[in-house]
Amino acid sequence: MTKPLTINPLKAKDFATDQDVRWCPGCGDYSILKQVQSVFAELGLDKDEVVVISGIGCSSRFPYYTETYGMHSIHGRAPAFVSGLKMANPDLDVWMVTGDGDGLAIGGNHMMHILRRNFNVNIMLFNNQIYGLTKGQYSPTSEEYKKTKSSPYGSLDHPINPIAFALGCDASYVARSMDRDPKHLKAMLHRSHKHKGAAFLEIYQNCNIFNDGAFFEFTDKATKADRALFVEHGQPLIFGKDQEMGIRLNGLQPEIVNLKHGLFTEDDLWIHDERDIHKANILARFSEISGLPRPFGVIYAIDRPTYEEVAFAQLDDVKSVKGEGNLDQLLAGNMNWEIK
Amino acid sequence: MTKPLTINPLKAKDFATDQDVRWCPGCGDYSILKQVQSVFAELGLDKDEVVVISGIGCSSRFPYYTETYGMHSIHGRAPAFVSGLKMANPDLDVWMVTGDGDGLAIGGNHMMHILRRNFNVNIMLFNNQIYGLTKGQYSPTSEEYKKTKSSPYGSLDHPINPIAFALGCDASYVARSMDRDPKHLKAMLHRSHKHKGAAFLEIYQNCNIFNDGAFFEFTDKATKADRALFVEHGQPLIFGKDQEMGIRLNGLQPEIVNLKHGLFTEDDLWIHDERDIHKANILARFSEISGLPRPFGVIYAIDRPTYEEVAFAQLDDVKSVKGEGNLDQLLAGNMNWEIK
Amino acid sequence: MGVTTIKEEITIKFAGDSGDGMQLTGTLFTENTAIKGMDLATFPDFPAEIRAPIGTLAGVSGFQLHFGSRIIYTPGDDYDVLVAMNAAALKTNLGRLKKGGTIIANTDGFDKKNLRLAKFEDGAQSPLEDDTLEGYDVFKIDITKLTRACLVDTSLGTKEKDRCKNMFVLGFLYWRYSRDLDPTIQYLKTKFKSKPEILKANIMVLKAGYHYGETTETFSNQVEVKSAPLAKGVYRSIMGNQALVLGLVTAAQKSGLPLFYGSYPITPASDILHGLARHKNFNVKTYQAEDEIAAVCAAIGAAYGGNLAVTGTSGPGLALKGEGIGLAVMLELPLVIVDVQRGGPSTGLPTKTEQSDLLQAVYGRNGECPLPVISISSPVDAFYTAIEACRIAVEHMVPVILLSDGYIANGSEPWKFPKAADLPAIEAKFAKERTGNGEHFLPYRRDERHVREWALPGTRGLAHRIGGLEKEAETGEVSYDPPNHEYMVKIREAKVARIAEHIPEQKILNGPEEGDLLVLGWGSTCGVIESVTRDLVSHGHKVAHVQLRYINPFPRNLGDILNNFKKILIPEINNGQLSKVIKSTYLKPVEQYNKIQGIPITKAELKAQILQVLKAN
Amino acid sequence: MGVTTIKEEITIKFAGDSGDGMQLTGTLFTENTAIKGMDLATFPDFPAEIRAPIGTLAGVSGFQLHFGSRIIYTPGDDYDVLVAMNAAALKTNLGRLKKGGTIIANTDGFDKKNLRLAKFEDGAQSPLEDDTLEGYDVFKIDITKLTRACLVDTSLGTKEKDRCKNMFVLGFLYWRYSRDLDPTIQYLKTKFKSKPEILKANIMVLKAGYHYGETTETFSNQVEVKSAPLAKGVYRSIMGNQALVLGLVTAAQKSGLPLFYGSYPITPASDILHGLARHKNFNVKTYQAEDEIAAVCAAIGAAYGGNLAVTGTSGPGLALKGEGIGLAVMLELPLVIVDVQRGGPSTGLPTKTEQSDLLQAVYGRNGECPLPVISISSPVDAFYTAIEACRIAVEHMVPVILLSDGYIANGSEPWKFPKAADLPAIEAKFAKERTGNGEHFLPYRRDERHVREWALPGTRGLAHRIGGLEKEAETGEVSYDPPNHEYMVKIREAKVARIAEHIPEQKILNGPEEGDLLVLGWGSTCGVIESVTRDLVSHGHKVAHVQLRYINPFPRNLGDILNNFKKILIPEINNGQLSKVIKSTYLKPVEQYNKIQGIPITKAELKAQILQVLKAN
Ligand SMILES: Cc1ncc(C[n+]2csc(CCOP(=O)(O)OP(=O)(O)O)c2C)c(N)n1
Ligand SMILES: Cc1ncc(C[n+]2csc(CCOP(=O)(O)OP(=O)(O)O)c2C)c(N)n1
Ligand code: SF4
Ligand code: SF4
Ligand SMILES: [Mg+2]
Ligand SMILES: [Mg+2]
Repeated sequence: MTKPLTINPLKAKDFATDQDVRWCPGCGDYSILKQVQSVFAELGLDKDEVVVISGIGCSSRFPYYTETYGMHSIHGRAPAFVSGLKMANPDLDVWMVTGDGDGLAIGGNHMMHILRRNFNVNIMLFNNQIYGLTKGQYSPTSEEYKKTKSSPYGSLDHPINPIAFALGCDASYVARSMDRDPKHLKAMLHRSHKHKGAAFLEIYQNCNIFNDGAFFEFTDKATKADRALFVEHGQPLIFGKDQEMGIRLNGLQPEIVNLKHGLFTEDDLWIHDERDIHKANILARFSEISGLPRPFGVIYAIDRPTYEEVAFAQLDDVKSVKGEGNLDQLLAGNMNWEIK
Repeated sequence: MTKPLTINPLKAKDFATDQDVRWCPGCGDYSILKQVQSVFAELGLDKDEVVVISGIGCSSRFPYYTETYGMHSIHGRAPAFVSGLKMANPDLDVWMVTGDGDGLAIGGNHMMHILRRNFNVNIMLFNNQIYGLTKGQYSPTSEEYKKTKSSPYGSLDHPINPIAFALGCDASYVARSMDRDPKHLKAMLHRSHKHKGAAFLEIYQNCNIFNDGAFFEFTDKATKADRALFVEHGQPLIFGKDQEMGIRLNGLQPEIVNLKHGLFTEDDLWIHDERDIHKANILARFSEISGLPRPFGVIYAIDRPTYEEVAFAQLDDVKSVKGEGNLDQLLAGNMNWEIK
Repeated sequence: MGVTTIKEEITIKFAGDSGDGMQLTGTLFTENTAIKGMDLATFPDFPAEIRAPIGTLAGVSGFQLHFGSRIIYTPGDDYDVLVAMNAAALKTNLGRLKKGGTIIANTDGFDKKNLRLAKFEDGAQSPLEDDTLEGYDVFKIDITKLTRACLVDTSLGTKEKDRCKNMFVLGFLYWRYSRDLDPTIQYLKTKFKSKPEILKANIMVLKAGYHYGETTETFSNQVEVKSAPLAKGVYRSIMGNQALVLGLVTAAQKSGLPLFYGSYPITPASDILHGLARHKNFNVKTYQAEDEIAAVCAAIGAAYGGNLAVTGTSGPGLALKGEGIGLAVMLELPLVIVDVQRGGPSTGLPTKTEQSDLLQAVYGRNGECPLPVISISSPVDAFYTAIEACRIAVEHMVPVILLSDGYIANGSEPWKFPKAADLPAIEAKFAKERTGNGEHFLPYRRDERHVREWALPGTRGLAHRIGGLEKEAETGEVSYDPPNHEYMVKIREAKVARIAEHIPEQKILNGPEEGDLLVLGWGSTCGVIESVTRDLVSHGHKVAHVQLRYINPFPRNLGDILNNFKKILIPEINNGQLSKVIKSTYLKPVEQYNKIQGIPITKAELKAQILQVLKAN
Repeated sequence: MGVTTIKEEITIKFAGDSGDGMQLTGTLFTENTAIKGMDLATFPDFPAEIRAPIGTLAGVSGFQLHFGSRIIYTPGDDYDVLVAMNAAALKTNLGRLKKGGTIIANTDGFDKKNLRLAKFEDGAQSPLEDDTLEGYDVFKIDITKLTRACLVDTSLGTKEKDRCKNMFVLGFLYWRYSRDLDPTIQYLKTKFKSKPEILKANIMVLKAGYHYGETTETFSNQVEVKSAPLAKGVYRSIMGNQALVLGLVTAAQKSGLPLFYGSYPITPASDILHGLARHKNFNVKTYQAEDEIAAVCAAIGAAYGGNLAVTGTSGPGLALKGEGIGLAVMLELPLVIVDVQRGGPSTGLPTKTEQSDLLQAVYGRNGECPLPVISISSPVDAFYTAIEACRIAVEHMVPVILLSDGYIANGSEPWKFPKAADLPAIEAKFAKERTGNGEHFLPYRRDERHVREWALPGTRGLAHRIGGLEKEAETGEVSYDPPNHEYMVKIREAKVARIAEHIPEQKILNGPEEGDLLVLGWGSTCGVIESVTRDLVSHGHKVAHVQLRYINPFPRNLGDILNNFKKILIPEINNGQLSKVIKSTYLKPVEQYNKIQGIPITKAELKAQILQVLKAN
């Protein structure tokens, strides 16, 4: 499909449908929706070339609210629909929306496989560490001993780390952002779109009804500077209200150092390298090392061929070697005989 | 259940059933079966306390050949059966058998979840990089561009790295061995058994019918010493025919160094530390860094509570706080009235 | 104090915004009603959204209560009284208010903003002001204002004050229906033990509402409903999902087996998981799996290990469990699969009720894969049928599908709950340990009911292998032998069929043994069928009601019963699924009445349908 | 050269160890037979194991060929000739050799070791030596020795020499049946183009076998089967799975849509994936998904994107796809789901055939979820029915289940293949792009067949959302409106029902228009029913044969046909699944003949059954 001329580029509001948005008032999903609509506009997307595909969950209502093509599919399987759609039409601009339950409980396997296969899609995993739509059960990303409707005495499951999981699945792109930092979120959505391949973006999202405040330490003015670390390729890992803290690697162990004390300077710090899988793996584990801030931004990004690219190249290859198929020849096969 | 006295410890052959073993002559599964039976004997296991649970595949025929309790379940779901069984009876000694298709294609999600939940089970993933039972299609671990029945022009999928995947799933124990090194395999099986929690053991297994020689570089006398690296906790990473090669970390990059040249000594080498997740993650990626040998042994092992342990503790806790449930009280509820 | 009118039955619908506390108001009024000895049935009506924006149509939350001095079978068709806390609540519910019915409206909920949110036309007048409500008995009360006024001297903020509004309504209705405030005051005291200010406020407003009724002469009279001819005994109120939870716990206790419940949350089954998770002191293990497939497989694993294993879900989840259930059929292990049906197909109408998984339950697996299917017919029945499902599973070593639906799950009824001691035991038949070198253990040897023994891993001398491949009779070894396969298919079928000998004969719930029309129902249509047929029988119609609990196998006398009636009418909240099974089993023509709207069949609808069928006689 | 006997039909079973090359021998003999203008049918019989140990019973591989000068409907019940390359092959197959039949045995395969592996009793004599084979015509030939002797002057190793054994058998049979060696020599020349030594050896041994027959006077005579009255034209031989592959490719070409095949390997469906994967130059995209759920969902994604989307599997896989298929029903997108049935339930008998997924296909999804189900009745029919499935899916915007089975999948027949140009086109109805601000696009607006348009992402002006929640008529927006739901359930049903107007009326394959007995079949029972009923009709019985291709909806005249017969007999390789559907649809009593052994019904069995039913008349 050739991209038609767009004379009047669309505005963010042009990407809003006429449907009432039915999330709870105050839900973090609103902000994400808004940023996505803005980014669609900023990217100058053609709404007829965009498809938003989701599973089931509060987050997965997303397609109903974006004025593009969209499919609200079934629970956990969005990656599979995306894969098939991309095989049918690799030119579409596909955005996938999923939740921590949809994408990591029932849908964990499809997530693994779409990541390793590297279809060219922008994946947004809304992580609110809870099942919202089913009214508040713990999810695979919920912290241990969480009291929820289904775990009145505390949950027992050790949570999955979405970033570590995605890296373990050989994702070509892994990033993290949050609902309450619109600027960062928009920047990350732009990057997702730019990435050719499966761009896995975890978005911390506040479910103010069933898990209010799960990420406040990273989003609240008071604590954000100390608890959130914004990584950028080629830049040292620095954080803190006055950018006074840094991270260095002591062997393989990340350590916080104070840049004010004069003992360490920026030169001692870990320089972020998106293409380094080992560094990415260590960053992924920051959440498990007490005291370390939580990394946001592009944790890992490399180029590798997309599945559809290779698949269509193979189709062309075979055609160029064997020639366009001839149906009569195919039906006849190699061995015939005649009855006269 | 109390473990009954075993007066005559069982021999390896006592763990063989009277069923004909139906793998192809020459299949690597035979060796694995033999080592498992020996290890069961060496561990002095009571066959009535052992349960072998598998999915579907050539490898998953395993339970029929071990004289213990066993379940040949359905494709990909063995981890779920294991989880339920462990919740019913945590004292059983459960061994799970799966294949690269069973455990990483259809069953990848259950694998993820049993690993993060850390049920106490010994998982053996027979990786032959092919679907054996269905007669030779590429699997999620098959190398790219592999020609198989279902990919006559070469497969397109980027393979999953089972070790990296397991680490990404927060497995508490990750190890690798091979069918053709009985001694090492036995040692690894002993370690699996010793580990409390989900012990993930990838076993390279030769499918001589559909993927013969996939691992010969690691198993053949001629190349094994140079291509296989046997890691041991607290020991430096050394390999080569004359143990002349070592691996050191240059920053985060593993490098091969020659110990003969006098430039490097053992002191410069990477000392294996099973408990270091960062090191484990780098070891997991050796297979993707050209020139590096393939690590075998325990890549990662830490202690964390098993799911069943915490679950039963919680049951006891609740009972100790609320007292054993009284059915009449439960039926009556909190609000009654009487019709006279 | 004016006259007191006596009524036989009344249906009230409490409707307001999700934040207006209508569920609590309804529940408290219900308890108050029950204590007075009336019979009743209730049904809540939640918005599909978690929290829809305040004041919108999507945000309306309702609670319907039907009570009376006679036996009550359903939460009622149309309402006698509608409490409408805002314009959206009125708009959504007016359609089912009876002609001449009473409306109690909170005028504050009908301001411009509320009208707009409720999608009244721009600039439209309030329906309280124009002629929309002509013919109804409308009581307009500015409940918000009155509540605030009553609390003017407290230190509560406006938000907190407004949260007491529902107590005003409740108090007002208590006066109207000649009720005692005490039980509610007691309840409030427990609930707000640690918040004395809130407690005081609630009680004040409750009383204010009561006095408002008493003093303002809004109503010229009070209404009283006498107690119903209920059996003597101690009662409680119970919802369907709750009763199911109690049934499962009871079955576990009565069988001496620990309960394992493996599930993945899904509306409207999730509350079973929530309920069971609270009962860990009954040795109940709940396991929230990563998906429905893992849930059923974990349950099979637990059954293999000797637990009373149950997995619960709704339609889409049952579809996913099909392959796993097939394995359970092959393994011949006890397992209960609960399906709380909802509107389908696909995601469908997740918060609405439907009976459309019957064919899936009976046929939805690969191969010849028969299993018992039984169904629940009311909230209280969920308790007994859950026990029965467990009994069949354990005593016949078979997976059992237990069908409930959204209407049963969330509806409630008074329940004369039994004594634990009066409930029969469930007998599991475990294979005994073997020492020495006797004959080989035969895991698939069967007793006269074709039932094999339950051989638990860990039992001395019974080591054996099971699996999904066809097995040799008796030994259970893998067998590709052609006649053996046929034998095993037939024996698995016979095992299920033979359960008919271990269940009661089908009873006729009411009506004659033979006659013009048999109304044959299953599941949540029970109440409406019973109510309508009783009415018709009392008017001399030769109509009877049979409600099926057992769908596979059917009770052994069902065929005879069907033969005794000229016509059979099968009302279902689906497109005719039981009809299909009845027709293929008994080759009898049946009339169908199918309503597929995600809501129950009303008495009026069913009555009209029955009369039409009778007339066509 | 002795006399030549003329026979009308012959069944040969080639049996040997997996390594003995019996599949190739059978295939070459089949081709040779076809070229001579005889009609034929074949069926291979693989071991369940990939490579069972040499010489064991589990390792026996067989190939059955039935050919004749009359029309051949099945691969034959019992064999006239059994080629047994070793003791295990004899043991496994002797039971189905006709009384007085011929055995060609390779004596070298009957040594002590082979006897032991074939589980003859310890120390037992060779069955070639004792009286086991009394009454049979036994030819004992030391094929191994003769082959080696023939190749003594070549440089081949013993292993390579022994691999030529099968050519000796083939040559021997060619003499016996008065055949030409040329086509086989041609074949060998292509196959071993790059291995001249092997080629030479094979030809030598082939000729040696032929000459052995000619010179040793083992047989007193040659046998000849004349050509059959087949329609004139050019033929090829084709297996069911292969024909299905060609049908799908043809449908793609005829609809102008790229083919997308999403699948997860499973016996006996995998060969469809393998076959399609070879046809990338026909723009065929094969996608090996991570499981069956991903396979069906990817196919739905591809359908959404405008491909002719197909997913294929066998029973357990179909169970897993249920939820996804439900979504496809809701989305109203074209999709073909192929189910190559195998023995169930659960993993069952994976390498054996069965027809036991019919009820799952018709009913195995949550909610009211109807879809067309059509079935294939022979290897060649797989081609045409696959096209028909695609036609219905695309022209009616609906997922279609296409039922095949293991017997069809692996069986083969001669096929007078059509010219591409003679096959009708399939018309997809795409929604057209819209520019400007006209009315809103209505994705669920329907035409007179109740079919919506296919609106592809990327089409200008059609942006819209679809999903699994119930949708509003026409607009497709989410709707919880009760009457709308009922309307949508009914319209989805009506859409499927209306397909009956777009399929042919049911034909009677043979027999009278009315009579004593209608034998009603579906799927792979076609051949045996046709063969037996023709026989009975020719003997004057008033028996007719109807074979259903369309199971949902049934052809519109089926009810009338059923009414024209006194009795209906439904033979099935299951426990009576079509019977259930027929009974619930037409309320007619039916007689069942059910064989559930993983193997086809034989002519003898069916004939006996029919005669019994007729007698009971
Ligand atoms: C097959 C199936 N199982 C279960 C459900 C019920 N269900 C709907 S959404 C959901 C989980 C939602 O959690 P998440 O993905 O985290 O999304 P959120 O609502 O938190 O945005 C579940 C269990 C379903 N719709 N389908
Ligand atoms: C639901 C289902 N889908 C597909 C299959 C077919 N199947 C059986 S084993 C297998 C894969 C086997 O590969 P792997 O797990 O690697 O085991 P291996 O045979 O190589 O040991 C497949 C696809 C099945 N039995 N069940
Ligand atoms: S339940 Fe939570 S996630 Fe769902 S809409 Fe409400 S606030 Fe958002
Ligand atoms: S196919 Fe491969 S994996 Fe399977 S038994 Fe044969 S050699 Fe082993
Ligand atoms: Mg969530
Ligand atoms: Mg494998």
